[in-house]
Amino acid sequence: MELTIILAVPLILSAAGLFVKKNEGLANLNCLGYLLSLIFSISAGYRFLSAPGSLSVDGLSLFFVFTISTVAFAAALYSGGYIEHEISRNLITKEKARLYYPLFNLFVFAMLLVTTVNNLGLMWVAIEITTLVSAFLVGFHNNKNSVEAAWKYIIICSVGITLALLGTILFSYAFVFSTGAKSLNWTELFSAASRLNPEIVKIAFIFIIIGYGTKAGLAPMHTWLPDAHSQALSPISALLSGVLLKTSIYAILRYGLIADKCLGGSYVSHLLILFGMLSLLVSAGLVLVQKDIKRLLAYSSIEHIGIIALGFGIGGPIGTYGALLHMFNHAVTKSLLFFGVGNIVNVYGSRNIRSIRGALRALPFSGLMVTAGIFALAGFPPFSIFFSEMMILLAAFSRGYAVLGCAMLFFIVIIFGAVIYYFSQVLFGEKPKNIVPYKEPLPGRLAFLFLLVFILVSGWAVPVLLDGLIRSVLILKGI
Amino acid sequence: MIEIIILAFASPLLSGIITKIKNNLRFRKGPGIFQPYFNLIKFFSKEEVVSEHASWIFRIAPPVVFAAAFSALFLLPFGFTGDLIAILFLLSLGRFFLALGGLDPASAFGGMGSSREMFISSLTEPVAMLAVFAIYLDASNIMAVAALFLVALAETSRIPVDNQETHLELTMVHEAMFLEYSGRSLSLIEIAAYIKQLIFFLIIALLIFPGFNGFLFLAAKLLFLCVLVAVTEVSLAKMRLFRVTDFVSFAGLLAVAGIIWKIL
Amino acid sequence: MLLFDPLSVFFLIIILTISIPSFIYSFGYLKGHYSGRKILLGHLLFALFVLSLLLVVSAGNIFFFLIAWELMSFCSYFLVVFDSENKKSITAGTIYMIMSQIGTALLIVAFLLMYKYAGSFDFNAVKAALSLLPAKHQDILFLLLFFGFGAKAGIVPLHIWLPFAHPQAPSHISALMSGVMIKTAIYGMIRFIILTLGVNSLWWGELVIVFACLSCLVGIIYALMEKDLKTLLAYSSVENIGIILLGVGGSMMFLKLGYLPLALLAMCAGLYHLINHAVFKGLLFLCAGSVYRGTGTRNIEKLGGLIKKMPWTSSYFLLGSIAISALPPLNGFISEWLTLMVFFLGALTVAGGIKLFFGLAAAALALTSGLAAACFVKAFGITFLARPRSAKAENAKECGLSMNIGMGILGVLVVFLGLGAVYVVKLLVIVSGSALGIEGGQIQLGSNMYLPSPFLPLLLIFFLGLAFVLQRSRVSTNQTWDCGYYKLTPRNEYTATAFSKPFRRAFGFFLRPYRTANKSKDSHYHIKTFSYETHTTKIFTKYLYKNLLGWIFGLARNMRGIQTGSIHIYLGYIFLTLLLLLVFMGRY
Amino acid sequence: MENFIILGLLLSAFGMVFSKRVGALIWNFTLQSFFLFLLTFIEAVKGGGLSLYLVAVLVLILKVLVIPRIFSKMVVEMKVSEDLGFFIRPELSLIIALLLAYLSWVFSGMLFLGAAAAVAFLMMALGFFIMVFRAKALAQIIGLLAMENGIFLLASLVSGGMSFLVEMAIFFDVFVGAVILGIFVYRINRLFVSIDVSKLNRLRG
Repeated sequence: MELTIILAVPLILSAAGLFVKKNEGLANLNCLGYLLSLIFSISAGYRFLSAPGSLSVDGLSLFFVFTISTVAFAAALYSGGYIEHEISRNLITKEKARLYYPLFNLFVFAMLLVTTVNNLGLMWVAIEITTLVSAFLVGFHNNKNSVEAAWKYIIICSVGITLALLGTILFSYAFVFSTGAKSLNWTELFSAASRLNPEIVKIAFIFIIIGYGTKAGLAPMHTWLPDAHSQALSPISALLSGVLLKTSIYAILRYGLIADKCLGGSYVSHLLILFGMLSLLVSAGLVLVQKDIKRLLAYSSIEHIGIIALGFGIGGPIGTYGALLHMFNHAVTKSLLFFGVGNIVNVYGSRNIRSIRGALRALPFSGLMVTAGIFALAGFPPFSIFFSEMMILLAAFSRGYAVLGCAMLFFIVIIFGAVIYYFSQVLFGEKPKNIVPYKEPLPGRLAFLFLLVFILVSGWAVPVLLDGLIRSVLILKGI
Repeated sequence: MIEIIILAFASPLLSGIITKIKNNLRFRKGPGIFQPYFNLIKFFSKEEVVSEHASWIFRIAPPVVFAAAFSALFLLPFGFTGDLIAILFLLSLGRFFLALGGLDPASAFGGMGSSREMFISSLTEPVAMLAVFAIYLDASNIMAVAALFLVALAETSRIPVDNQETHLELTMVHEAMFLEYSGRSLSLIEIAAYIKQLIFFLIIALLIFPGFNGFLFLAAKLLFLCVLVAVTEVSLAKMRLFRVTDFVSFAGLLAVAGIIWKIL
Repeated sequence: MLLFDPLSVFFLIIILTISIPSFIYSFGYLKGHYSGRKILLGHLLFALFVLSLLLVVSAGNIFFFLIAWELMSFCSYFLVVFDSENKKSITAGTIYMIMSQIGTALLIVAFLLMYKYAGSFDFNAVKAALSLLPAKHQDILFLLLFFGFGAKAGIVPLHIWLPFAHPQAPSHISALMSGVMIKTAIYGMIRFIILTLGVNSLWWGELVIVFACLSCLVGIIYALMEKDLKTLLAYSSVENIGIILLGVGGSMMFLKLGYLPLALLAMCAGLYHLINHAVFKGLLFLCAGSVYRGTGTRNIEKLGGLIKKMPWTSSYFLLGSIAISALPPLNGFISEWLTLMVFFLGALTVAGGIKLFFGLAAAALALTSGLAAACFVKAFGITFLARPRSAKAENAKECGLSMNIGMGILGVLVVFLGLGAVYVVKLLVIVSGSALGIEGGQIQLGSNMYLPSPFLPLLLIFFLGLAFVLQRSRVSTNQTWDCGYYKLTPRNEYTATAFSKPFRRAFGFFLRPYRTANKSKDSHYHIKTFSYETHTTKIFTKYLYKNLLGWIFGLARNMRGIQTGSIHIYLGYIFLTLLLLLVFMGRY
Repeated sequence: MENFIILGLLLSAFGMVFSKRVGALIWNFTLQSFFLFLLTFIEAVKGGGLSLYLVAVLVLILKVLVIPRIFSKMVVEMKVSEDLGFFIRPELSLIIALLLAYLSWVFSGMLFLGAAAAVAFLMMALGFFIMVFRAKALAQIIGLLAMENGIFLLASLVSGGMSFLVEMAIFFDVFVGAVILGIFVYRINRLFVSIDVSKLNRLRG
C-alpha cells in the first residue's frame, strides 16, 4: 500500500506537469508530494520493522526507498528557488523550466522503481530509465559543455548497463543451468543461490560489477561522472551524487548477496575492494588539481562511492553496517553541499574556484551550510560521516585489512587537504564588490536545515528506522 | 662565609694583579695592583648621567647585575651540583639585564654589545654545562677543568674572546653594553664583573688539587690562575667574533672528551 | 565516559587557569575591532574550544578521546581563520588543518590497531591486551602515537603549522593554543604511550629525547631570526614543547631502566615546565596582543620605546621574558633546573654511553636556554626599549582594564610558580605518580635536595636592596653619546635583524641565509631606491614539505591524463577492465 | 537453418567492422537485425507461443524498419560526411576482430556454451569495438544497438528468452534510448557543427 503510493506520487506529479501552468505551483506541488512520499516511506519502514512479512519488499529496498525519499524531498524543496534564480539570470526560459518538473519526477520515479522491483530484468529497465531521463537533466542548459556531458553520460552508462544486462542474463542462465527453471526473480535466485554453478556466477558477477559499477561511478568506469555532475542543474547533481549512484550500488549489492552465497569466500569482497581502492586513488589524484567547484564535489563522490565499496568489500557486521550508514550519510551530506554550491555558483556566475571568494559574506546562510557540509564530508565529528567512516576503518583493521585501512586513511587525508584548501578560499576572504548578497527563499533554507538535522544526528544516534533497516540487511546477509 | 666576604672584597685585586703581570710581561710598568679600587672610588663620587631615551630598565639593570653576581657568589662553595647550575643561571640573569640596559639608551653601540654578549654567552653556556656535567661525574677531570678555564676566559671578557683593554667601540663586546653607564651604576656593574671573575676562578681553583682548600691554598691557586690568564692574554691575539664559535667548540670538545674519558 | 584521575585533573586545572584570564582579556581585545555578531561568535567558539579541550583531557575511552580531539581541531581551525577576510589566516588555517589531520590519521591507525588487539576502546582493557603484544607491534604503536601526537605538539619537523596558525589567531586564542592546546598532545603521549602502552624499549625514551632536543634548538633558532612578535612566540613554543618532552622522554627512559624515583622526578620536571610554559607563554601572547592592539603592528622592527607608552604591558612582558629565559627566581628557571638535575642524577645511576647521551641532552638544554635568553633580550629590548622606530610605535596606547586584568592574573601566577616551587613540586609528585601509573606516595624524594636553594630569592632580594642603596646619587639627564655625530635618530638604533646577525652567521649551516637586492632605477645612471633584504631558508619547508607537496601534485597532475575528455578512451577503459578481469578471474 | 542464420549474424557483425561509411554501417546493422528477426521467428514457429511471435514482430518493426530508417534520414538531414572516422586502420581492425572472435569462443567455452553463444559474444564485442574505435556519434549508437542484438541472441540461446514483460520493457528501453541518442546527435550537430564525438573534449581533468 505505502509502496504503491510512494511510486504513484512521482508519476502523478509528472502528469500534473501537463496541467499546471505555473512554475511556482509545480514547485509547491512537488514539495507536498515528496513530503507525502517521505512520510509513507517512513511508515513503510516502521511497518516492516514491526512485521517484516507484511510488505512485498525487504529491508534493503526500504532503506534505499527512505534514502531516496529523503533526498528527493530536500531536492524538491530546493528546486523552486533554484529554478527561479536560473530564470532570473536568463539561463533558462520559463517555458523550459516547466519541463524540469516532469523530468525530475520521472527521474525520482525510476530510482524508486529500481529499489522496489523484485525482478532483476525490470530493475535493469528501471536503471536504464534513470539514465535516459537524467540525460536530459544533465543536458538541460543545451550548451556545448552540457551536451557533451550528457552524451558521454548516456553513452558510457548505456554501455555499462548493457554489460550489466549481459550479467543479468548470465545469472538467469546460471539459474536455468542448475535448476532447469526459468526466472529472474531475485528472491528465487537468492534462495537457490547455493545451488548455482559457481563458474558462471563468477563471470556473471564480473559483468554486473563492471556494468552497474559504471553507473555507480567506480573507477576506472567513473569517467562520465565528473562531467555529468558538474554540468547538471544543482538539485539534479544532488540527486545524481546523493542517490543515483547508490541505486547502482544497490543493484550490485543484490547480485553480491547471491554471488556471496553461491561462491562463499572472498570473491565478491575482493572485487569490491579492488574497485573501491581504485576509486579512492583516482579521486584523490584528481581532487587535488580541480578548478571547477562542482567537479571537485563530483570527484569527492567517487571517493565516497569507493569508501562504500570498500566497506561492503571488507564486510563483517561492522563494515556492512558502516557502508550502509555511509551511503545514507553521504547522500544527505553531498546533497546539502550541492545545494549550497549551486547557490554559490548561481550568485557568482562561475564555477571556477579561483573566481569565487568570500562566499560566507555573499551568501551567509548557504555559506554557513557549506562550511558545515565540508567538514561533514571530510569526516569530522560531530558530523555523521565521521562515524560511518570510522566503522568501515574499524572493520578494516579488525578483519585483517590493516594495510588497506592505512591506504584508505591516506587517501582520505589527501582529499581532505585538497577540499579544505579549495573551500577555505571559496568560503573565506573578501567578497568581490560586484556580487550582490543573496537571500535564499524559505523552502530552500528548509531543505538545508532538513538535511543538516540528519547530518548532525545520524552519527551520534542512528535513527531507529535506519538502524532497524540496516540490521535487517545484516540478517539478510547472514551476519 | 667570612672567607667569601673577604674574597668578595679582594675580587678587584685579581684584575689588578692580572693587569700588572701582563704589563710586566710586556716589559711595561703599568698601574698598581690596587688601581681597580681607585677606579671604583672615583666612579662612586661622580654624578651619574642618564640618557634621555632610557627608561627605568636602564636604572634597575646595574642593581640586578650586582645582586645576581653576589647571590651567585654566596652559593659557593658548592656542596651540591645543583648550586653550580643555579650559579650559571644567576649569572645569566645579570647578563640578561645588562643586555637590556645596553639596548635601552637607543645607541647603536649598546645594541651591538648586547647582541655579541648574548651570542658568546649562549655558546659558552652548553660548554659550561658539559664541563660541570663531566666534573659532576668525576671531580678530578682535568679536561673538563681545562674546558671550564676556556669558558672562564670567554665569560670574563679576556683575550682571545674579548679585550678588556680596548676602548675602540667596534671591537668591544662586554664594555660596549655599558658604554652609557656612569657614576655609581657603572661601579656596580664593574663590581659585578669582578665578582663574576672571582666566581669562575674560585670554581676552577676548588677543582684543581681538590684536597687543598684552606684559605691560603685557595689564594695561591687564585694567584696561579691570574698568572695563567695573564700569560694567555699576552701570548694570544683577539679573535674575530665569528671565530669565537671555533674557540667554544674546542672547549666543548674538551668537555665531551672528558666525559668519554670517564666512561671508558 | 569521563575520567578524573590526578593526571586529568592536572590538565583540567591548567586549561581553566589559562582560559579564564584569556576570556577576561578577550573582552577588551575584541571590542571595537569586530562587529557585535562576530564578537559573539568569537565568544561562542572560544567556549566550544575550551569545552573540547576539557573533554580531551577527561575522555574516559579512546573513541571518545578521538571525538574530543577532532572537535578541538575543528574549533581551533575556525579560531585561526577568525579574521576570515585575511589571506594569511586562510593559508594558516589550511596548513594547520592539514598537519593536524595528518597527525590524527596516525592516531586513528594507532587507536584502531589498539581496538584490533583489545576488542574494546576502554583504556584498561586496551592496556591489558597491549601488554601481551610482541615487541615489534608495540614499537609500531609507539611510533604512530608519538608522531601522531607530535604533529599536534609541534615537534620538529612536524612544527610547520605552528608559526602560521598561532600568530593568525586572535591573541587570547594564541595564548590558549600555545599555552594549552599543544599540551593536550603531551597529555595524549603520557596517557597513551606511558600509561596505556607501557614503555617497552629504552630507545623509545631516547627517540623522544632526540626529537625533543631537535625541537628545542630548531625552535629557538627560528625564534631568534623572527621579527614578527607573535611568530617569535610561536617558534618559542616549539622550543618549550621540546623542553617538556625532555622531561617526559627522560621519564620514559628511567621507567624502562627501573629507576622509579628518577622517572618520577623527570616527569615532575616535564609537567612543571608544562604548566610554566602554559602560564608564561599565555602571558606573553596576551602582551603581544595588547602591543598589536596598541600599535597596529606585530613587526618588532617597527616598534620600540613602548615601555614609556605601555608601562603595564611592558612590565608583564618583562616578567614573561625573564621566566621564559629560565632566569631565577621565576618559574621557568625552576623547571629547567629540575630537568637538568634529572639528567645529572640520571648520569650517575646509569652506566656507559647513556651518560654521554644525558650529558649532550643537558648541553642542548643549556644551549637552548642561552639562546632563549638572547631571543627574549631581543624581543623585549627591540620592542619596548630605546626609541620608537615608526609612527605606529610613537602613537601607541596602553590597553584597557580587562586586558590588564587578564595579563595580571597570569603575571601573578608566574611569580607564584617561581617562588612557591616547594608546594608545586609536592602536588606534581602526585600527578607524576598518576602519570607513570605508580603511587606517588610510595616514592619519597628528598624534597630539598631536588630544588634549587630556597635561599636564592632571599639572597637576590637582599643584594638588590643593597645595590639600590649604593646606587642612590645625583642623576642628570643628557643625550646619548653619539661619537660626535650631531644627532642620533631612531634609524641609528640596533634592529632585531642586526641583533640576530651573529646567530645567523653561526647557525648559517642550518639557517642558510641569503640576501636579495632590489634596485628601482629612474634612468640608467640614477638609482631611485635600493632595497636590501636578508632572509633565512626554512629548510624543513623547503627541502621536506615543498618536495613532498611537489611530488604529490606532480603525481596528481599526471593522473589528470586519465580524464582525457575522449569518450572513446573512456569506453576503452571499460573494455580493458572487463578483459583484464575476465582473464585474471582464473586465479579465483 | 539456424546455423545459416547464425553465420549470417556473424558475417554482418564483421561487415559492421569493415564498414567505412555510415550508410554501410546502417545497412549491415539492418541486416544483422533482420537475421535476428528470422531466428526469433523460427523459434516461434517451432513452438514458442504467441509472445515469441510478438517479440519477432517487434524486432522486425523496431530494429529492421524504424531505427535504420530514422538513422538514414538523420544522415541525409544533417548533411554529415559519410566517413565513419577510423582511429585504427581496417587491417588492424580485422586482426583485432579475429582476436576477439577467438576470445569469444574461449569465453563461451568457459560458460559451457556452444558456437552460437560465441557468435553472440562476438556481436557484443564487435559492437563495443565499433563504439571505441569509430569517431562518429551514429557509429556509437549503432555499436550500442549491435551489443544489444548480441545480448538478445544470447538471451534467446541460454534461457529461452526472458519473461515477456521484461523483454517488452527492454525493447521499449532500447527504442527510447535510440531516440534520445538521436535527439542528442541533433544537438551535437547543431552545437559542434559535426557529429564527430572525438571533438567532444572540452570537459577534461
